[in-house]
Amino acid sequence: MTFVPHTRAQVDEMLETVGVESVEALFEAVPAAVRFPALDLPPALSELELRNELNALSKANENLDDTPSFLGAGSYNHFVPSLVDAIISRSEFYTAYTPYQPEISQGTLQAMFEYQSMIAALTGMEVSNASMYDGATSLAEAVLMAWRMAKGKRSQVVLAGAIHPEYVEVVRTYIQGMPLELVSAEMDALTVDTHTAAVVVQYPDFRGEIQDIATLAEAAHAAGASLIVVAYPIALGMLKSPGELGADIVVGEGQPLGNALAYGGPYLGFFACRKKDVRRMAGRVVGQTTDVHDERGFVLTLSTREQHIRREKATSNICSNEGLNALAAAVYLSAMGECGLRQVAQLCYHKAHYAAQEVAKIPGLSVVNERPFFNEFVVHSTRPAAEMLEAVRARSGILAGCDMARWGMDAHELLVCVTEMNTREQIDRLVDVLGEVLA
Amino acid sequence: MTFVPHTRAQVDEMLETVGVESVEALFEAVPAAVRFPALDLPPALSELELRNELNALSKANENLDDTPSFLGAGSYNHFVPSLVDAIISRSEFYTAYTPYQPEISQGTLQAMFEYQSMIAALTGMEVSNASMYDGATSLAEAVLMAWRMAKGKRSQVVLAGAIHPEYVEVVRTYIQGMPLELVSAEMDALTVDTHTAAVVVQYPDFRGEIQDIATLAEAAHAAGASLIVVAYPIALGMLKSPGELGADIVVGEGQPLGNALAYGGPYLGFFACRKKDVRRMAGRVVGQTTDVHDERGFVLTLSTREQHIRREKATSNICSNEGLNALAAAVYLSAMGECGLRQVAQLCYHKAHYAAQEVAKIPGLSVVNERPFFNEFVVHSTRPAAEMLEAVRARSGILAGCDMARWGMDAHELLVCVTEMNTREQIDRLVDVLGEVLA
Amino acid sequence: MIEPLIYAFSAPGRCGASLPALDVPTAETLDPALCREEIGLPQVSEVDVMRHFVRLSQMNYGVDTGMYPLGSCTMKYNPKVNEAAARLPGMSRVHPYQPLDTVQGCLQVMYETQRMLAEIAGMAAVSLQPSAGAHGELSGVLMIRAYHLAQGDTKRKVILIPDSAHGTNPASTAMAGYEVKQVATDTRGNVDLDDLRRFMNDELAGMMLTNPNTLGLFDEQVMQVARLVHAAGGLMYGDGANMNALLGIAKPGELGFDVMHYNLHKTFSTPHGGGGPGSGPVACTAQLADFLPGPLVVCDEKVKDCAYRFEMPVRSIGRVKAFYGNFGVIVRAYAYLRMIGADGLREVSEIAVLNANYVAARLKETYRLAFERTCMHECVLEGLVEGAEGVHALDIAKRLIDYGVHPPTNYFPLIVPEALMIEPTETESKESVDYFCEVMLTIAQEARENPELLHGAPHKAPLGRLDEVKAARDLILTYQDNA
Amino acid sequence: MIEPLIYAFSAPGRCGASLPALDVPTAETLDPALCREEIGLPQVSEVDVMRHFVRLSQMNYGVDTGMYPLGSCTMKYNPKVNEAAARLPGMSRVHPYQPLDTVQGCLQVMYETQRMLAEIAGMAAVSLQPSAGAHGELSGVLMIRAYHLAQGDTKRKVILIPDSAHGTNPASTAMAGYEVKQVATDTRGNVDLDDLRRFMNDELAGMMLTNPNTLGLFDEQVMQVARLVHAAGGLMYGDGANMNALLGIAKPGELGFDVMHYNLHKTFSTPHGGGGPGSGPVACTAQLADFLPGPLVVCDEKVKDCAYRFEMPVRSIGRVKAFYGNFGVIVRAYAYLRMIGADGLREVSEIAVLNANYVAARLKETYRLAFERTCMHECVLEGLVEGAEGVHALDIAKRLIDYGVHPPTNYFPLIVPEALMIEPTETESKESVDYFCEVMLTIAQEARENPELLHGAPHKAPLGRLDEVKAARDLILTYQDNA
Ligand SMILES: Cc1ncc(COP(=O)(O)O)c(C=O)c1O
Ligand SMILES: Cc1ncc(COP(=O)(O)O)c(C=O)c1O
Repeated sequence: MTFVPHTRAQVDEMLETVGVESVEALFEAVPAAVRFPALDLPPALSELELRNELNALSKANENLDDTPSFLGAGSYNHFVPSLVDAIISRSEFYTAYTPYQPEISQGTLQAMFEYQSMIAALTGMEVSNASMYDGATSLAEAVLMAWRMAKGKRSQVVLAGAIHPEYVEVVRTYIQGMPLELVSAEMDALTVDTHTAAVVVQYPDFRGEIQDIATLAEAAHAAGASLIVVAYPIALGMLKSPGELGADIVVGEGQPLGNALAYGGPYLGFFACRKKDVRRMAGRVVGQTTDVHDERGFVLTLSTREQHIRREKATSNICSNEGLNALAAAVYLSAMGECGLRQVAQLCYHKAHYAAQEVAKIPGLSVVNERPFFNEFVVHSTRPAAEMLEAVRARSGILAGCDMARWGMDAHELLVCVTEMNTREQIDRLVDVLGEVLA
Repeated sequence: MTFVPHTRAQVDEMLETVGVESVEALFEAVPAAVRFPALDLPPALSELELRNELNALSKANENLDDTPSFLGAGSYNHFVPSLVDAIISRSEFYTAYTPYQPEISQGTLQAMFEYQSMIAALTGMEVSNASMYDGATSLAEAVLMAWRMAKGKRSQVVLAGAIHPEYVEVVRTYIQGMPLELVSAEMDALTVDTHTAAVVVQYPDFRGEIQDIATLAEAAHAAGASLIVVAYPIALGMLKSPGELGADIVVGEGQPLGNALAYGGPYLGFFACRKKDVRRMAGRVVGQTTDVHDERGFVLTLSTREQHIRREKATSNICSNEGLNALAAAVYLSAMGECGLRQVAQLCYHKAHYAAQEVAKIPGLSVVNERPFFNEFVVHSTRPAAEMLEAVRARSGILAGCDMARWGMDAHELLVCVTEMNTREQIDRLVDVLGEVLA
Repeated sequence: MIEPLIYAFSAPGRCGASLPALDVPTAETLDPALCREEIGLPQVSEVDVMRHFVRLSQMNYGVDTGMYPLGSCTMKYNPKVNEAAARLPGMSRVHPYQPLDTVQGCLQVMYETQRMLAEIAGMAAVSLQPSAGAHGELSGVLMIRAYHLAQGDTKRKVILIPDSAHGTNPASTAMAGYEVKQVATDTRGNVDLDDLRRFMNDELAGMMLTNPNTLGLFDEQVMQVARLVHAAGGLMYGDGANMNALLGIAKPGELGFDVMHYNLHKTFSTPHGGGGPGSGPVACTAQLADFLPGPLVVCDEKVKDCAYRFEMPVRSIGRVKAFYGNFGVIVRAYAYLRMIGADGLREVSEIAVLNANYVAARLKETYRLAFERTCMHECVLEGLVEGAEGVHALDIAKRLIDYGVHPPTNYFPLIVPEALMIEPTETESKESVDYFCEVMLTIAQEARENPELLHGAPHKAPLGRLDEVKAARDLILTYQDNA
Repeated sequence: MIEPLIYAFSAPGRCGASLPALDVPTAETLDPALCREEIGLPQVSEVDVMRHFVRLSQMNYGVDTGMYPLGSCTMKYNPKVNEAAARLPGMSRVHPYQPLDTVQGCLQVMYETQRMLAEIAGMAAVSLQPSAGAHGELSGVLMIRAYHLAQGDTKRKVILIPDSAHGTNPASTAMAGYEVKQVATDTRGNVDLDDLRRFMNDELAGMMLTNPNTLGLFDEQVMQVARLVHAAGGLMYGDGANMNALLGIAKPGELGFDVMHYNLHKTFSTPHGGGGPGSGPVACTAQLADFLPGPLVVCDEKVKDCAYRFEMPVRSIGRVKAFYGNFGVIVRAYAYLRMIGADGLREVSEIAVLNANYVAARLKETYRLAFERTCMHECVLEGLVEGAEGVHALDIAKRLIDYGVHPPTNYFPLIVPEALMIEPTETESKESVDYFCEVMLTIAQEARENPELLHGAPHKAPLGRLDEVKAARDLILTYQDNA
């Protein structure tokens, strides 16, 4: 099925209007030697056959509706109210392009304006863009923005404490052509000086710990550097906002806000900063205005920062962003609202602490976090984590957490994440099975 | 979760406006002795908990995405293009009421007009209503209509040949308070006379056979009776239309046209007749008209037949019908169209005949149909059907067909249905397993 | 813009769907004498089908568009989780003739829904067979008939119905072979007991009553009515269309009803689908349980892996539909009931009733209330404005459209002149109800100052008022009729 | 009607979602010094959230509403089966860090998509990492950089870009640390070879080329361009935004490109989502494969139950995003590719090109074609009408809205005055394209007879033209800014 609606007769009529003999004749500009190559592709399927195929592929995976999971580390299994999908499935939203024609794109534009408003509130910042590709690229763009804010004169970016290793990798990829270097440092052994363009900290950090952002902000600002906070948006339902603590740029992964796990994407990077810096920000921004009848409306604004106007001098190359994911986040934040988000955060916090407390009782296991944590914590085990995870799974089907060795860290450590999706029954079962495995 | 948006403060304000002290005070008309009874119901669930519960219930069933099935007998596993659900999930369609306000219901009304048009074409009749509850109630309403057409002067309804037993039961239920009697007769031993209000025939019949409708129509008409045909709409993609063959009323189950199996409902009864009889027809009808600006539009029409106007003299009590199912049928027929429906019918026909031919080769099994069939056929087995079905399922998971004993018929007979959803692989496997079971 | 008919997008040979190639040897083809030529269906591409119906949908108004205070229809919010529930493969891809041990999940949903509905009704048993309210009524009246016949009582030919009743009540009664007699309404909006007493004789089979009735009023003498009817040997049928007022407020069984139906597509939040599908379960007392339409789901926990099965009540009136009931609708109602719970149900009715009384309180100085009493979940106004005599309820209804609100029910109940029957439901917020009231007040002013604005309304809908007389005269009922 | 902001539906304490009660003992509460006070989110009921966004959606235009000939964006139909595919639980409810043997279905989808995209490109390897076209560009340019560095070649600082290029091309180049040099376009719309030759030196890292280019023209000398660039030691980057013209028509690898990106959200029918998510896989020759961003999916059929796994290319530029790629988008593209097949792909491009040429043929007497040549999948007109000098491309674009058609891209490419870039795509029927052409002709006439109609357009949209200058001046970027 090609979804081509043309009948043979229509094609002929059209060729006549165009004034060519055949469809092939339209391609004479293509060098004959390479024209019409054979394509070695699987045979075309009807929709019915395709659906059977897709069902089989889907069943070849385990999914978290059926499998209890304590996996986190940047992708979070949170509750998504059914109405989110009902809204993002609306044709008018998902089959539209970027809202270049504001008169017939007010739906997208207003939703983005509301998204920006809610992200600003959540992060405690003044402005937000309309989304980046994901949390990691959002951080990379934040680093580049901080460098621009330092007028390109500072060449160091300090990565403070435990930051998601894949985020660090992405930043490294992004800056490889730039006169910038990354310096990783423990929280208590930071050097921030006149070479420092930015200090980056994760909140809570990669090991789940709530770091002292305010002190870091002071240190950064004292040296004239910017503080970039990579935040977990659900935790912001409980924790002081990075804005309040002195952050200059707040980025993070927006997936936990109403987006599917979807094996790692599409997600969305959120990106917030101060209004005074907005002209250095990357990405699209929606602003409020009026139409010719003086009715309130919305448009894309500040596009003089962007690639289609500024080209090689743009603040970023980004064009398509993650609009529909940002819409999902806007719907999620609207539906959860003040009370709902707070409640999710509370559920995560208490369940995780219950789990940590019970896990810590098992001989051979200990929770190694030294600072307060939110809903992720690191478990040290006398047996290698990989072995233990496998044993737990074999016994119970439970995915007990992430093996730190995946990122080249301690092979006896395990990152465990608990959310509102984990029932007490699941936690208790996990604890039982861990006990058995270590006995 | 009650979906009540009121805050406590708002309730208080409203009570004040109403002029009562408390919400309870609004219910003083209810006899105090029975007011505010305790309800013994399971505790309220959050959406998250509910979804877990529903997933578990869903998994407690086998579903035909996973299980090969040759079940038919009035509910058919046909392909439903994905766009059907995309359309019937549109809020504006599924959250609307019956289109009493045509100015803001043109979507539903025009779709129903198109549904009527396509059902009329498919059945070969002049008019169609906007749906009845299901195929069986549609037949019951057809019988009552035929009785009205005979001005209540004929008291017999002849059921010719094999008709779905549950349809017969429903007709019996409907007419129990009416001066009407049902007479079942073999196709070759019918008595149609001046007592006969209507002859009913199924097409193809319950055993899958294509009966000679034209001859029956002649016999019925010669005696002044009406011919009611209960048709399988997919078969009408191939077979002569009942209208062409002389039917006066054509009814049937519309589920095969783009509707989910859904464990037996909601389905839709289609109902078509001649234009001259339309004032005796049951159910809603949409008609074309114009608005005050002379624009073409649609309204519910002929409502003087209906309960809300005619009350006890109405042609039926039906009010809510199966609007969204009829919409699904309209979308299905639009998407399949002339070529698609024809192709579905061909696939059903050829696959069923291949299956019948292969099954008939197995010693101990025979296909007992004596007339041409479409996509359902009856297999006689030397072993009891129930035993055989169970054995096939135990070996292969395949649901091989319906045991005729379910309806009190021959316990050695099996009704097998093959559709475009059954692959050759499934058919071959069925044949292999049947062979093994009978060996 | 007017949307063309689907046929306008048709071209010969085009197809909007793709099917697999035939993977078996072709059989001998069917006798051409049995085969048809053209079907006459349109031939449209998938994108054009999609766009056509998307554009059509945009000409519709639904609960998800805005307030829909259509009296007697309980247009409450349809939770989205219910839609997801009904689409789970184990709910939607299940054939009704699968072996019982492969459908225990379906049967459990049905069984528990039966139980919850019985509890809310204060009755003994429930059948989920009927497809809508009217279908439930027919079932219930046939049960009354079967009961009397089972008692050997063949004289009872009359069913009483108040003059305020919905049209389906008399229509269902007539379909069951009964004679309908109409009972008057008294000045408080209750059944007129004096009038009722005239019919208390051995021809009385029963009475159908909607309570709260279609005036939105709880019949204050309902228990007396029931006693009278019972004393005469009749049975009480409850039209449960208005159950949204009574959840956890009163059990119909305790009010004296013997049999009743629910409308899952009103009270229990399943969407109306632009006219259906609905579901109209019947509930009844133990005395009538054997007559219920069947099959019902029963549970025997001793049977391992297959505790749930079907059973036909011993003296059942029979099936009223093929298969078991509108299962997909039942799943949604089940999901709703599980979310609401007992306390929640009472809150639902309380707030539904509060909203209606609030509307009445805010509007009663401007529009005449049909009855000056505390109403239940809906209030009935006379759609007339003092000083604007040429303006009718219909004009007010149509003018509401211009303000983005769906009109209330009008011209029903028949006994109220120019009735406007307003049912906000509990899912409308105070803000939403306030907006509605303000619009109604604005319209009253417009009616006085600029009645043409109302006569010409709606002005902002996809179409202006439609000519129903022309439709009935021209009888263009299909595309083919246009030719 | 203007839709209020979501905050307008807020009331203190209201919540639109329900969550389970805490089922574990509460932990010691967190130090209050770490906890926030108010968040500042709205507090809205579920029904109001639903209605708000439904009403907002109705103010939007999408492919499912009507024709969307937005040049360079390939707004083709988004098949509904793709949407269903991405929502299967095994596709959507899968965590990126699950053990590999629990995600073999996901990996197979990725692996086969890599293979199919490599075949269509005529290249050796594909990475699915990038999230959009621009992201693919950055990846590809970084690969070019890594390649040169790996050769020990540190002098190459320049990337050439034609003056017709999309803005992301220079922006991506700059982000990779390269200097951008612009190459002129010749009178046939091809790269100006003479101009190009000026840059053939050892500072040249490579050239980015879109082919067909943004004028909708196939560069007739593309192989010559590639030879020149290669001879100077540079590499050829292909911006695959316009691949809808080349499927089964020519393989970029055979035209001389070394590395390119696809836009799955253009060519392979995945929806644009009102601005994303997209997916921008990079394909490259064997020479560059080791530099691809990773991880990639590889297959070793010998490993039972876990044939698919990830592998990082040995000299990878690194990850360009966390996790693996926009998997949900990739699933949709996979579904599309499996439905279309090889012959189908060629038909897609053939008809896409036919549609564009047909538009050009029908409009060229009225609007000037930027280049009088057979175009590919889009044609570029000058949005000027003889005899209506005050009318601009923008006016024409806005007037199209009144006829229910989405405007083409305008003011791009920058080298065409008043450009209108029209890309019908292959899923628009002849009827649909005819309607568009007729509207364009009508508008030309209106431009002459009644230019005010165009200056004032749109007249039938939810809003009239918006004041962009005011937006940039006021900078109201959040609800909070309104206060
Ligand atoms: C009071 C009353 N009774 C009965 C019915 C009939 O219900 P249904 O449409 O489900 O058949 C209605 C429906 O509007 C009603 O309002
Ligand atoms: C020619 C061209 N190149 C690159 C891009 C950028 O693609 P994306 O928006 O996916 O980043 C576009 C998008 O419009 C384009 O048209």
